[in-house]
Amino acid sequence: MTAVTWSSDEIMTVTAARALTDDMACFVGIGLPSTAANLARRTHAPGLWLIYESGTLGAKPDTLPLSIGDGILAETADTVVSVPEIFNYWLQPGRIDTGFLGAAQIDRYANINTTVIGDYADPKVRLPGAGGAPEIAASCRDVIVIVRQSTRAFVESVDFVTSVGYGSGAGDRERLGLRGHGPKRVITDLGVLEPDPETAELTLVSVHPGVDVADARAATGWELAVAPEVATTPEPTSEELAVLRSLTGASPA
Amino acid sequence: MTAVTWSSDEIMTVTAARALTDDMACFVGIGLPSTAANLARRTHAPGLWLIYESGTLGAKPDTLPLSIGDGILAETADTVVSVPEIFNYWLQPGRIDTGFLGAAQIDRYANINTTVIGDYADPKVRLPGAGGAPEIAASCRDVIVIVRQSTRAFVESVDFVTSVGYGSGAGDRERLGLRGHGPKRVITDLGVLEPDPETAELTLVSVHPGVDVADARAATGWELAVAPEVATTPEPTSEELAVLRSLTGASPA
Amino acid sequence: MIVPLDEGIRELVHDGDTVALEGFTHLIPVAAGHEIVRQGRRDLTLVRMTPDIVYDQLIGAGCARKLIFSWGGNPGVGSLHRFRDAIQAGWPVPLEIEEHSHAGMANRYVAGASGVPFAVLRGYTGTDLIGPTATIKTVTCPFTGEELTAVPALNPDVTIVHAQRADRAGNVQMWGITGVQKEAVLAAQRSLATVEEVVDELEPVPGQVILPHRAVTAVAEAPGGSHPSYAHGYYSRDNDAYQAWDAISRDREAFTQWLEEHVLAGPTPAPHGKGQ
Amino acid sequence: MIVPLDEGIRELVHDGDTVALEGFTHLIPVAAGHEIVRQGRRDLTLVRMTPDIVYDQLIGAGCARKLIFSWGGNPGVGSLHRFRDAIQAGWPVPLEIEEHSHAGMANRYVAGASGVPFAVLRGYTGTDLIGPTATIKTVTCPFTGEELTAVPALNPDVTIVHAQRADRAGNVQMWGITGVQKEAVLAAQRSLATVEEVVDELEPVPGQVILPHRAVTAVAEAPGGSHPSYAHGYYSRDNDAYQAWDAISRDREAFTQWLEEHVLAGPTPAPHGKGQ
Repeated sequence: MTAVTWSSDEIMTVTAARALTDDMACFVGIGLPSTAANLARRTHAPGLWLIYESGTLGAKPDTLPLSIGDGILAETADTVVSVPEIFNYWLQPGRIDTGFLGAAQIDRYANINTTVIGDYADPKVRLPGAGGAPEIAASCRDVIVIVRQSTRAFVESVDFVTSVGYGSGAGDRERLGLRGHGPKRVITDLGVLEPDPETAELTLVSVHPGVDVADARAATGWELAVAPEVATTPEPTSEELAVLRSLTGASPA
Repeated sequence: MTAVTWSSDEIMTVTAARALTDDMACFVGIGLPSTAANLARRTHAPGLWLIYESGTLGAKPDTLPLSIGDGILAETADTVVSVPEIFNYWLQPGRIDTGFLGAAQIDRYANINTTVIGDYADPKVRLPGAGGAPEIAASCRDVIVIVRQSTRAFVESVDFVTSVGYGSGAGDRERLGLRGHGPKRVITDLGVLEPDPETAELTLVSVHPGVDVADARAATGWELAVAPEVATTPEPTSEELAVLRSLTGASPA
Repeated sequence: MIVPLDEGIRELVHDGDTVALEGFTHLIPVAAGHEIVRQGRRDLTLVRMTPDIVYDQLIGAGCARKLIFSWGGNPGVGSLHRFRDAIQAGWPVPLEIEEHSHAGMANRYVAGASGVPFAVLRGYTGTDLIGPTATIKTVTCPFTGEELTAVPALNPDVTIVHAQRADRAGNVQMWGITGVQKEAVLAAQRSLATVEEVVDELEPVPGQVILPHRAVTAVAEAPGGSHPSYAHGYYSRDNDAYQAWDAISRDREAFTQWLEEHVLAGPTPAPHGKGQ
Repeated sequence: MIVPLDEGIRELVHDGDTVALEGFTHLIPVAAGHEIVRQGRRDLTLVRMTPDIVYDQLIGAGCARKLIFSWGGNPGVGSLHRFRDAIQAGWPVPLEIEEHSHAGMANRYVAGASGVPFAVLRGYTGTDLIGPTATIKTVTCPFTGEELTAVPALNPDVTIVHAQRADRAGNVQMWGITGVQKEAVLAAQRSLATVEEVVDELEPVPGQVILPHRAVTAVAEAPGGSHPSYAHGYYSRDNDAYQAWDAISRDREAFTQWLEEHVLAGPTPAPHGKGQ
């Protein structure tokens, strides 16, 4: 370990932030994606262009918004447009580089469920539902998913496909006519998964410092594919942690 | 005759203005329709709500705009919206009571041509074209047409149907699925025509003072239907003329 | 045009109506929702992209028989427990749902506002929403042959929105995040706008959306009427109230008691004056 | 991002391109149109709802082989004589036309901006536009069975608009009547905004439309760049110039001489400073 200590949520967020670059337009969901995107904007990617589905284009919040419709987003945006315009004029035509999504369940092809646990008609747990996710997953050039890894979330088969990842495998997105490339990375509190270039199956490519591949396998509800060489995620820098903690108001771990 | 004198254009404009009431929303074309609508707003219909296709809702110009996109319209409007919004959110759903149109040619069923004289592919005279007229004619609850009467304009058959009046007669609008009622009045420099309630054929119902029915027949390129009782259009009042002349900058006739 | 809130609800919202109370985090018409609860409306089909805690309250109070929506949650907090209880256990009455994505709902309002029966979008493809939701179909482009998604127009019987201001003629002015409110109002047969204040003259504000008086059936003054949501320029979001709702709403009895005290006992006085 | 006008035109507009210079009476990109004439572009498909005198000039100068439009006239004055001459007599080159209504054109841009291949509207029914214009078809609502009109998306290679201001990052700000410019820019592969001035900071203005820098390929400062059209807050419409155009444009020789003197001889200096 190092002198700097951090939580598994913190390295997840920092790793997600690092996936964003200065020239990107990013469609941000609330919660972990918003934290990561705002961290990136405050560190290595000041030009990162944040879009929230409430209609704010180029929002530059100085505090973390608690919802996708916070006043701070409107006040700091380049412009605020209507909700139909965000979806029709900005998301749908493929103008957004990266869509950031969370998940309640995810399967090996990065299909996401945020709708129900159990049967749709007679659910065990009714979740909030789709929101903007199906079209974010379909139309952004790339998608990044942030989700805590556990066998409850990483399931053999999602109970409901709210947002399509790679369907039942390579080639499905093209068959469905989806125009974005799909999830290019799933970032968890244990490591990072990427779709196999051949099969599109999520493959563990990196584990966070202190995490074993076995831990990741144990937290996955299917036989987890693992890259021949599993990297160790670079640790958060003290600067990243300082900015992150100033955003979240968290005290050092 | 009376002490007050006026031109045939002036009585045409005043008669058109009188067709508008205080509670109406009116989609205004430029030229004679705009003059008439603004005259109505300055006299008996101060609440008349003027819409111009440039996107101004509730414009209250203090001078006559020279085009449908004049700055004075934006400055005085309740709000300015985009051109797609004017057509999709305001005209198309049938929110507008009255559409005001001009014409280069008109036939006995009030079909209007503003596109070409002669053959479309090899025109004798190429006119400006449709603009907003086809959908104004289709979707406003009622339509009023203002056009100077002559055999060049009032033709047996228009060279091109730019905007549908009653098609080939009663029932055609319903067959076509047009939702507005169609032209309820054609106001000319000679008199007023209205569709026959049975056949929808334009019928002379009123002539302006000093005009004979024979003059109207002579200025019509088809066998003009004439109402059993032809009224005489009430003369412009001196107040109407004063306001009209202050709008147009014209000196008394 | 300008009416008391209770009169506006009485005249515009009837049992069995399809009712949209729109608002996207900002400007949620909470006071109007509470008045619907107080007047005991039943069998409503409620419509909203983002039903949040006021919809949880309407559902828990038994006003709704159906919900048309795209995301039902307590933003930043979690799930809606009354909504869950109605769907999972039929309490207090069963709740039918018609579930879309945001893009689909937004386009349904746009079609409704535009007087056409459907909208075309790229959406839903490959998702499981297509099965249970009958209002998602396909349409073929007559020019390219490409297959796209079609959703039907939404035309509520009545749409209710909250805005910052109206003038005495009934022109309504809102700014900040204005979501899908313009489309929801224009799509409706009737509409009610509650406002923070009625003023003589609407001073123009950058980013404003104006709903002209011809698009609005009635306006009711309801200062603080979107609390615990916020009204840009008037008051901030009461995040604590959203947090507190989680505990209240988890339990039927706690909810019933809260409803008695905070809604059925009568309108709450405005919690905030002007000036944020 | 911020480039000289001649460089912007050189890099963005190529022979054979489909080019939209939009503007609805207000903010017509005249300076950009003249630069296209000076650079001698040929075989352009010009697109605009309301082609007015700058399109008459482009057509008369032989830049266009096709025009897609809904109303071609000199607003408040009459017809466009160069446009007529091209259609009626093929001078200086034949002009193909694709003719729509305003509603159709507006929806074609909306579809283009939205990334879908067609738009649905109630339009054209019973008119003779349907015969000669191949880009008007029908589509059946998959929910109601109703037949509606379909028009294909417009996606120009390049759209050019004129606006009041831009900041140095290329965010463009316009206000007043903003027509279909947002949709035309978003529908295009590339876009150029000419502006009255480039400023450090865009002060918000009521009624403003912002084209974010990501929607704009290049910005060129062109003060007075929409003269004889107007720029709300900067200068008024030069109605005399529109009147005068009628006589100039009626005659091929008078037109050719005008073009030599007023366009080909080089950019005109800005006719107006700020402050209307």
